[in-house]
Amino acid sequence: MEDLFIISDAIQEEEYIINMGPQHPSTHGVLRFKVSLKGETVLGVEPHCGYIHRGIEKMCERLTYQQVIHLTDRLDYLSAHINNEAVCLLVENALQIEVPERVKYIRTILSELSRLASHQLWWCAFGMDLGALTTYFYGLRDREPILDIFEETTGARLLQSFNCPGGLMNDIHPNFIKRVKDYIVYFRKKLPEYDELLTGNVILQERTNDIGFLTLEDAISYGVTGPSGRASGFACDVRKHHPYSAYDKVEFKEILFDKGDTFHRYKARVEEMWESLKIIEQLIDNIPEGDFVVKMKPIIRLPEGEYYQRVEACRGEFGVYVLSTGDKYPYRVKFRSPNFSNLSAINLLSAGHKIADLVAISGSLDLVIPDIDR
Amino acid sequence: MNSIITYLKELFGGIKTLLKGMMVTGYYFVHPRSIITQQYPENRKTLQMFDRFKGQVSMPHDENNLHKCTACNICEINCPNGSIEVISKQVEKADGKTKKELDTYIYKLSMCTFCGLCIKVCPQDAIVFTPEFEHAVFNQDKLIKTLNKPGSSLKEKVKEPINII
Amino acid sequence: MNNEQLKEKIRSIDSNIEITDGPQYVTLSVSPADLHKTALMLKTQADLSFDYLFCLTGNDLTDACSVVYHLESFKHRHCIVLTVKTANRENAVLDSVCDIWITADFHEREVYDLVGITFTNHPDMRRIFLNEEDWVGYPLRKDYTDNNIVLR
Amino acid sequence: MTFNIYDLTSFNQWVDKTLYDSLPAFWAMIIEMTLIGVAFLLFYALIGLFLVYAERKVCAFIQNRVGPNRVGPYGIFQTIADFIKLLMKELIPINKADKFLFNLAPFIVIIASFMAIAAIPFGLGLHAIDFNIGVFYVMAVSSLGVIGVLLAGWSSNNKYSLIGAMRSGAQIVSYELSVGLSMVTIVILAGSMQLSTIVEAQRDGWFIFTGHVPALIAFLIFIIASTAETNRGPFDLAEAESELTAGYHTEYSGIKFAFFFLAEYMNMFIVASIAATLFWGGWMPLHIGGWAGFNTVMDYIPPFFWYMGKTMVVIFIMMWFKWTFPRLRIDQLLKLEWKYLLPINLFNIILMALIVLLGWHF
Repeated sequence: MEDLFIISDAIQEEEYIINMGPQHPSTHGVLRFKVSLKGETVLGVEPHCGYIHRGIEKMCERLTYQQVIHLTDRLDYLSAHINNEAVCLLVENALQIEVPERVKYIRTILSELSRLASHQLWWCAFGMDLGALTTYFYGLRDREPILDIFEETTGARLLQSFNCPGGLMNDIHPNFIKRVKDYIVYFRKKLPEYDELLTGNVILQERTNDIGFLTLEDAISYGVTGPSGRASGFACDVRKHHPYSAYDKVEFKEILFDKGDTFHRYKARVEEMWESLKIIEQLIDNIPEGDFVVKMKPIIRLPEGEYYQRVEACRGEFGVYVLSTGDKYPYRVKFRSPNFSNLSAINLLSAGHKIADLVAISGSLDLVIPDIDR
Repeated sequence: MNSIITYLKELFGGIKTLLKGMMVTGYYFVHPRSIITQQYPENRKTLQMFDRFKGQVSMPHDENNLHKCTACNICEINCPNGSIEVISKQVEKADGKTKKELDTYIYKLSMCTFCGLCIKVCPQDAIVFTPEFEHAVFNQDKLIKTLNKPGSSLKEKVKEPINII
Repeated sequence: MNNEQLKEKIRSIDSNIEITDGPQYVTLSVSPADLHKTALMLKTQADLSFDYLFCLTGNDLTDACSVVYHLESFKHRHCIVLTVKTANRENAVLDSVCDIWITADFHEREVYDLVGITFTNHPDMRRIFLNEEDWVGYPLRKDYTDNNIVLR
Repeated sequence: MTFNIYDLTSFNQWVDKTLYDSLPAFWAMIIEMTLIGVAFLLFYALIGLFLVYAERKVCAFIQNRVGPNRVGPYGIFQTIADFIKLLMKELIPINKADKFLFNLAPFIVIIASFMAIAAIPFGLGLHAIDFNIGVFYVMAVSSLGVIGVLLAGWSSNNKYSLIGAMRSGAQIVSYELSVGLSMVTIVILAGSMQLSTIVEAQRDGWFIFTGHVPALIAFLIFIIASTAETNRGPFDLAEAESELTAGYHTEYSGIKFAFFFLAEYMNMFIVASIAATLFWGGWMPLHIGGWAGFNTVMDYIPPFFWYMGKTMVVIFIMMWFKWTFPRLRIDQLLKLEWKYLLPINLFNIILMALIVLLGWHF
């Protein structure tokens, strides 16, 4: 407890306090770190969030369940499809609707494609945080075909809103399967390049190894999930432990490391890209025939009660809590965003390191600010 | 002696990893053909958007300037941000009955989040997404669009609107 | 442990806890006075060891406020829900659990910010999203009004 | 030697003689200085424009994209457009900044790089001043720039700038050592500090070939250390944009920023030309002992092109690794210098001295 809140004691007159953010290149959005420094060494970091707080939870209270979905896109925009899926699964589970197998498969494939795209974007941004600007363009180049796949099938590149309670908005495009297969072949060739360019690089190793340790106990207690938590050995993969959609039908490895430093958080994400490719490969050939949507009543009323649905978003566990009074609007919606919990560990991780390490650490947590502020 | 060996190992190992990275960037430097950048304004003529691309909501009219919208308001109700406003009028038909007909279909592009609910719920398939994406204008008022063309009217023999809400 | 075993186990430890079956998880309801004690029990009890607080939600129930804790055990992989209702709504006060699960630190600040429940023993009870100095009211309360709210 | 056809010495002497004959000595000197100054200023501006364009194009191709391609064919006028834009930009005054030092800093940076260019031999007879301590002079002058950087960081009253300036100071103090020592290695081999003599000494083979392994090591160290000295990636800690937004020049805008920008590229050009002069023979064409025919053909390429070609190759190498590697952290930067470069360098000097003493070099 004592070392947890050193920040309030640490910020004193003599220390050099700088604001990183809200407009700072390495915070990836409007997040502000109040950093107290001694020379180059970080004594404490106090995150100030809320710069992009839009009150999505309040807005949801005036929207029907179908309408809530498009707002979840705007939380973690890089795992928009997965967030949509969470709300849909919640509604379907609450009404006990069994969606067709086809829907489950397509949802899983699209989720994994989102995860790939998100991890690619993280990889490029992480390289850029460390000063290797070239990674950014390689990552974006490889992400482009995924966005094309999304655009062709869902009609949007980033905020797809492709899920609806009971299924999908539309069937997959006829080209979808071929494009995904081509992409897997393409990306399997490109992914080793990532390792050559950045992972193996001695400068990156020096920059990230033994920096920002997060122990298993801390990871659990802080609720650091996703690849960041799994790098510390926190087996928190919802896909594995509470499977949803078609995840119980596929074989994949939960990437676990026990060291929990910045390099292993990096490594966990790169390894997850391989696993995502594997999952897609297993599913893409076996999409069963069937409907893409179950006929639902136009007005969805959840039975009175509390509902919770967890999914594995790109940055960790995403949860939707709905308190329903039986009305067509939810009484209360709460989004458990992975980034919010991950952010809380930043002070623990970066205290005692250099400014450059703070940048690397916040990069390795892969924060998406709209998801923090909601 | 051991420390010297580790020192040299570290040194040469490090240099090797650096050279590996330089090989990757060097490869792309000499392979400019792998560039996938599209020259946007120049390729406008050949640029093909995907059919399903959600550019903007529009209302298809046939050659007789007829649309399919019955002004049932379902899209307006389903829109989460109030970007659709359907203004209807009562029209007296030849047989003396008054019937509700579409007067103006206002679509505020600036408020639209492209969730696709209006198109999904439309019982007549009167509105669709079209892949236009060049929405830049100098005046925000221009983003408030009227989707039905002037003088257009309802296509006959459409299904009866299903009253949902 | 499955839900039945969980219920039995908890009943054997503390018979005062009201246990109900939710749609997914076993739900425990405790009074504000017992909150911290029960939470500590759930974390430390070896068979339960709920060490991962994955969601903390504050609700405004119009007559009172409630906080819902979603818990999971890393070791045993079972989940449970702990709910607690404050005595009244105007002066909603609860004990902080951020000494048990550190993640509650941020989540409780969020609940304080948006729902207006004050947590005692919290080390840093400030608003987290909205402006500390000039924001009036708690937006997620049902009677919150703001001139800027755009109704559809 | 056939390349003497390109010798400009007699032309220079003729200009000198005519001026001194027709004018009083003082005015002749003033005119000569002005001529040379104008020539250098033009050269400086052209090189700056070219290097900015080259950098953008090279990094674009390395990053698998097209790069500037809108202004003019292949975007060749892009830097001119940028320059015009920078000229027209507002010079934003900073509250509570030390106005005098704030305005002085960009000039110090740019003057330091301008001074260094004087001693560089561009070709046979294309040499503003041929000091007998040329190597020493260039080293001394090029490290003056850090004063400007420190002043910029301190006077702009910005915390990021100050951190950046302090980093730059620490960096230059340590890397100056490596630059100097790797130059000393070559000075030992050449037996002179005069740049023209060093170039002449490479008539039968460039030092990187004749100097065995020590020359190669010295070259590598020189490239690394001089990259660090010019604050370029992966050693651009002073302006690390992901950490310090823009480091010491965060608060500068318009033409003052352009000065820093230009000085960075000119410093790169200067260190590249020194590397080319010391290790690759400067303007000296490629000669291989015994191949008389080949050597004659090489001699027909003017020395200035040889010099520029070599410099550009060195610059390309520097760009290549800037755009490949992540940035180092400040402690690793210092560790690299004191743990790796300096000991290797000292060892290398001894090796070189032995080789020269024993006459093992070619």
